[in-house]
Amino acid sequence: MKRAFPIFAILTALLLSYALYAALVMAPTEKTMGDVQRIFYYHVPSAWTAFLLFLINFVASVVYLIRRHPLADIVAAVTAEVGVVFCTVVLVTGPLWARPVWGIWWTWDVRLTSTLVLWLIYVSYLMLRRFSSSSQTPVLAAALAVFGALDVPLVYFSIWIFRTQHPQPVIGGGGSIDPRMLHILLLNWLAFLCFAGLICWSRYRLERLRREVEETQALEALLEPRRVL
Amino acid sequence: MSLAGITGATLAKDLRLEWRSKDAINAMLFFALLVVVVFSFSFDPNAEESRQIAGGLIWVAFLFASVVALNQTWARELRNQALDAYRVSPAPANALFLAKTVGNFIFVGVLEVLMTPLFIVFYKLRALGPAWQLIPVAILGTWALVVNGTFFAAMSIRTRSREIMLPLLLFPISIPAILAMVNATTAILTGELSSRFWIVLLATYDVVFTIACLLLFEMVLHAE
Amino acid sequence: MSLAGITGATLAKDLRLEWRSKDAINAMLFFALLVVVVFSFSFDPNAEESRQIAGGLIWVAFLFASVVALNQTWARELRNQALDAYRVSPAPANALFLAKTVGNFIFVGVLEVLMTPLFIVFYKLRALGPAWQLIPVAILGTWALVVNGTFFAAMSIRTRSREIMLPLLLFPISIPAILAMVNATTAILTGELSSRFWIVLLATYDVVFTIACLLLFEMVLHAE
Amino acid sequence: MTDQSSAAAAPIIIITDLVKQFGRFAALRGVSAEFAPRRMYAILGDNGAGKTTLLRVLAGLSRPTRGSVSMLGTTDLRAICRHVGYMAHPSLLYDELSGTENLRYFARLYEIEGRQRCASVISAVGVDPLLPRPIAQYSQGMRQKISLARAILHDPQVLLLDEPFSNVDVHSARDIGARLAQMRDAGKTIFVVTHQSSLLESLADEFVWMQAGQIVTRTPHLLPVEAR
Amino acid sequence: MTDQSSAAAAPIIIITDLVKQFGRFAALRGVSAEFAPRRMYAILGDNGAGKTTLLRVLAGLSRPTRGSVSMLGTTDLRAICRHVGYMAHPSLLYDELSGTENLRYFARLYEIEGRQRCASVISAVGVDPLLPRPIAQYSQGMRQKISLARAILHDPQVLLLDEPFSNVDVHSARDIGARLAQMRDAGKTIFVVTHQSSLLESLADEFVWMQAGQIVTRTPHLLPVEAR
Ligand code: HEM
Ligand SMILES: Nc1ncnc2c1ncn2[C@@H]1O[C@H](COP(=O)(O)OP(=O)(O)OP(=O)(O)O)[C@@H](O)[C@H]1O
Ligand SMILES: Nc1ncnc2c1ncn2[C@@H]1O[C@H](COP(=O)(O)OP(=O)(O)OP(=O)(O)O)[C@@H](O)[C@H]1O
Ligand SMILES: [Mg+2]
Ligand SMILES: [Mg+2]
Repeated sequence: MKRAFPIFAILTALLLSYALYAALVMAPTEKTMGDVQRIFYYHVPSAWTAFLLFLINFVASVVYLIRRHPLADIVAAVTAEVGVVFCTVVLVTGPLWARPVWGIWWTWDVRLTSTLVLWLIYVSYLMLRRFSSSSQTPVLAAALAVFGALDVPLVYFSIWIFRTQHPQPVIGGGGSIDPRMLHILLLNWLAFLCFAGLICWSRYRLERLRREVEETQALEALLEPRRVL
Repeated sequence: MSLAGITGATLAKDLRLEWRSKDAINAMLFFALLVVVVFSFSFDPNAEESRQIAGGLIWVAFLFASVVALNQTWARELRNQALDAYRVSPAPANALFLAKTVGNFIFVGVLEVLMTPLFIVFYKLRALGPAWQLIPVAILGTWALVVNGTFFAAMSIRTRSREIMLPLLLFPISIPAILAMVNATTAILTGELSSRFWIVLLATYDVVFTIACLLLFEMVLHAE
Repeated sequence: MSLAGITGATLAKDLRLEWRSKDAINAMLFFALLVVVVFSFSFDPNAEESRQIAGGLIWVAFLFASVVALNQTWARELRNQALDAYRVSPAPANALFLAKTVGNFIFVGVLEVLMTPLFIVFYKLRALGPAWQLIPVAILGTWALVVNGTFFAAMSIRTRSREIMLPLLLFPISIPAILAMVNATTAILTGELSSRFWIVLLATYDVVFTIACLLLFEMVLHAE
Repeated sequence: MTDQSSAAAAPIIIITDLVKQFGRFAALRGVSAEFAPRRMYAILGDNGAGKTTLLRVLAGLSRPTRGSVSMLGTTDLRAICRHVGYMAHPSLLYDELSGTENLRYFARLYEIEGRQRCASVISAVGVDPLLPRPIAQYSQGMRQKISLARAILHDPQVLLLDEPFSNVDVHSARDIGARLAQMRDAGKTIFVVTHQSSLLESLADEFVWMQAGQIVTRTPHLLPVEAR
Repeated sequence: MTDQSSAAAAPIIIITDLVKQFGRFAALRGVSAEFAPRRMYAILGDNGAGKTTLLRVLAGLSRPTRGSVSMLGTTDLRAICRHVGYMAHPSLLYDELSGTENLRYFARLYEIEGRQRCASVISAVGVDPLLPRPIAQYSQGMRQKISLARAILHDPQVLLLDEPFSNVDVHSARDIGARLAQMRDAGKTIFVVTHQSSLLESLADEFVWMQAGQIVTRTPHLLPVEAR
């Protein structure tokens, strides 16, 4: 187990560099947009990864509310943090792409707005964790996570009737895509997933360690004689 | 029965406290009045333009005003730690939640009833769509604001700097509701589009979140 | 010297209460972002009309921030009746007033600095008039908001009968300031008119009301 | 003291290895104790000994970090909160309501029939139930008494009182002490945290001494100050 | 008790026919008294007798309806507030600051040099000045002690203490009593409102009994409870 982590880390690094090479060199250049389009290989996998992490966060929160297992809380905290990071990547790469392609940084359409709302919800989730002064922070956070998850479909509905400028989903949607692009996209996604998994893993270990240290310190505090105040 | 009884008692207590101190309604009223004035100075509305933006205006004013009111009503429970007296009693947590929600609904409702005529006069509003639909929109929209507001206010009293925490938690979750109420109002005022979709969305939002709040409130109340 | 020293001490205490942690600035940044986003959802930033009222919008956002800030600063003094400790001390009443005003000014000012770029981006604002003039307008306008706000908030906590009429009586006093700041902002943004007049008005208002507040605050503080 | 051999009775409260930590600071450090029903316990100890923390855990307001509390045969303290009365340092009352209005509200929370009972409880603690002032304008001692009235309003089986005698005048303190003894004789179990132990000298059945988050001794009689 | 014949000294406080009404209710109903300097007065009386109201008037926090107070030779109480220390029922402190931070702030209000003095005053009342917690997390008794520390921080001539012993443990109460006696011996005039009169039995110079808004007797010795 101890050795698994560095091995996984090296594999991820290799995968990421290969994916980068694939995205920048191997992938065919898009006809209308040109090289700018290559940001696509970062934009889309980040979005998918973020969604996946938020999904895990929701499941872990529900598990925590039912079982009160501290590990579920750690998983929820970690996935929210990393998910926010990936979501931020989407929100940064999107406008970077939009500027040359659409001529504007931002517009209020379905995909953009919903991503922004999602980001806002999970940032507020992290804020709550940071600012809570209660010893029951996990409960509060889990409740908020459930609210956030309930909100997401409603956000989609509510912005449904906006006009959209953003491309339709590649998979399942009507859009068609060069199979080579699709392969490289999936490769990048795999690399991103590994990367996200890696960060989550180390964050998870760190968080568990932190809590263990806290517990030992608390135990020590129990044992050492208390200063009389 | 017990739930209704205790909700009633708590609501009556809240209304009496507010009647005696008038903190919440005072703060709300002051703020909302200023908002009307700010906007009426910031542009010279002709009927067409104001119809376009009045929906947003009204609801932003009410949203901010309810944040102020919500903070006040919970601050009252924290003074002398009166909330602890509720927590040690066998009264169901949801009774407190419902009472607070209904109480704030009444406060914000009173504010709306007072402010709407002002808005109409200042902005020369006349609905081109079916004006009666504004009533369900107002009721559903206000409920959406206060139901989540009450829940998150209860959550934010367990945090440091709780006054600023309430908007931080409330706004992201409320975005679909805000969109729905603003768009519904604009649709009715301009009469160009149907407000059906938005009203249904708002109703769904209300139902979903009222249920979620009722299910989770007990946990939040007793999380210390 | 004593006045400055005690103002400084009180201000430092308030800031410490507010900023116990570095997270506070993150919270404020997020708050600013949320407010701007809520506005964008309520007023379509692409619409010509919204651009027209951006001056008003910005000031409503700042107003909201100051209401939150003001409520918080005085509530703190009332808890445990800490204000009485100030009242029995030889510290001058005006030091308290100045500290509170400056504290709120800083709080609202930070929010303004955070929010303005966001507004500019979201609403694609580009001043057609001399943009630098926005800075004195912002400073003078914010000062007008907080100096009055601090005074009236203090008054409403010190008077026994927090009458419902209080906001109605108080708020005509704030109208000239709001008129001036909104009009100055709009004048600068549209570049159609000169903002000179409004800036001078705002400056006069600030001077007059700061002096009036300083003269009257001692009475308000020691009224019982 | 009561003559019943209540030591033989099954304990009404069993505390097992209770630990309450606030961050790295342990306010309760492994408290284990059993308390028999129908007795009055005086809980004594220096400031910061952990008395309030213990009471809050017993009242179900604060979740212990470790350890468990079983009361009236269950560890689910929410389930039996109807039978527990709790009085704290702060008044737990609404400043803008009068004493009677406050109690009426709390009576409805416990679903008991209000008017008669509220008036009699307020008179019992020595305040005029007809006083129309909001309690923000009561004197500190009067507020304290109303706070006590709130705790005993629903005639609970277990009474947790945090310094009921502080700020209360000598006569009233004696009356309240006598009244608590009466309640004990009527079958209640009463915990009184206090620094005025002499008031309970002849009333309490057992004195529980706390120090630095632990129960250090339990004596049937009050020790002189020097011996503590 | 001090042996100086301080009765002969010019009074430091002269109260003339003081009336304080809240609406139709008179909390003080014509109090007239003179108090000599360098003495410790214990003010006793039932709940609601008007003790706190009297102290608030003396501290200049509350304006009398009628009558006047002259202290240290002036009737302008604002002018001499530097020489008066006041401790109330509520703590008058900021919950979010630690004890030391609170005192540092108040030291600056009195324009006295902070650090050293604050630490020594906090130690003097029996709290650890290095405690980093905000006082919201102190125990009630610790908070009470910090509140007392705030009142004596600027070494005032006249000290008005409203129930300094409530919620304070027995040992600390004795220490505080002894400390107050020391201060009296150092030339301060001290008023202590309390319900634990036995703590001051051998310390106070005079016992002032209030009842229903009036001073009814002043005795040099404590009367037994029954005789009151
Ligand atoms: C401006 C901010 C932008 C944001 C917040 C954003 C957000 C997103 C998100 C969340 C997804 C994943 C959605 C899904 O798979 O259902 C996505 C996918 C995608 N985005 Fe963007 N985007 C932005 C700008 C752009 C621009 C300017 C383009 C190019 C014209 C673009 C092209 C795409 C494409 C092609 C996909 C893949 C579609 C799919 O397979 O679903 N995006 N974007
Ligand atoms: N919320 C909290 N956070 C951190 N520490 C706390 C908290 N509550 C209490 N403590 C600490 O726990 C210790 C015990 O506090 P507690 O209130 O139980 O004392 P106590 O025995 O009731 O004292 P007193 O007689 O003064 O009321 C104190 O040192 C206090 O500072
Ligand atoms: N602000 C007020 N408004 C109306 N009545 C008041 C106010 N403050 C005090 N009173 C009344 O004045 C009377 C005296 O109050 P005071 O607080 O002086 O009593 P006290 O002697 O300090 O009592 P305790 O020992 O309980 O503290 C009480 O009956 C109280 O209800
Ligand atoms: Mg205690
Ligand atoms: Mg008193």
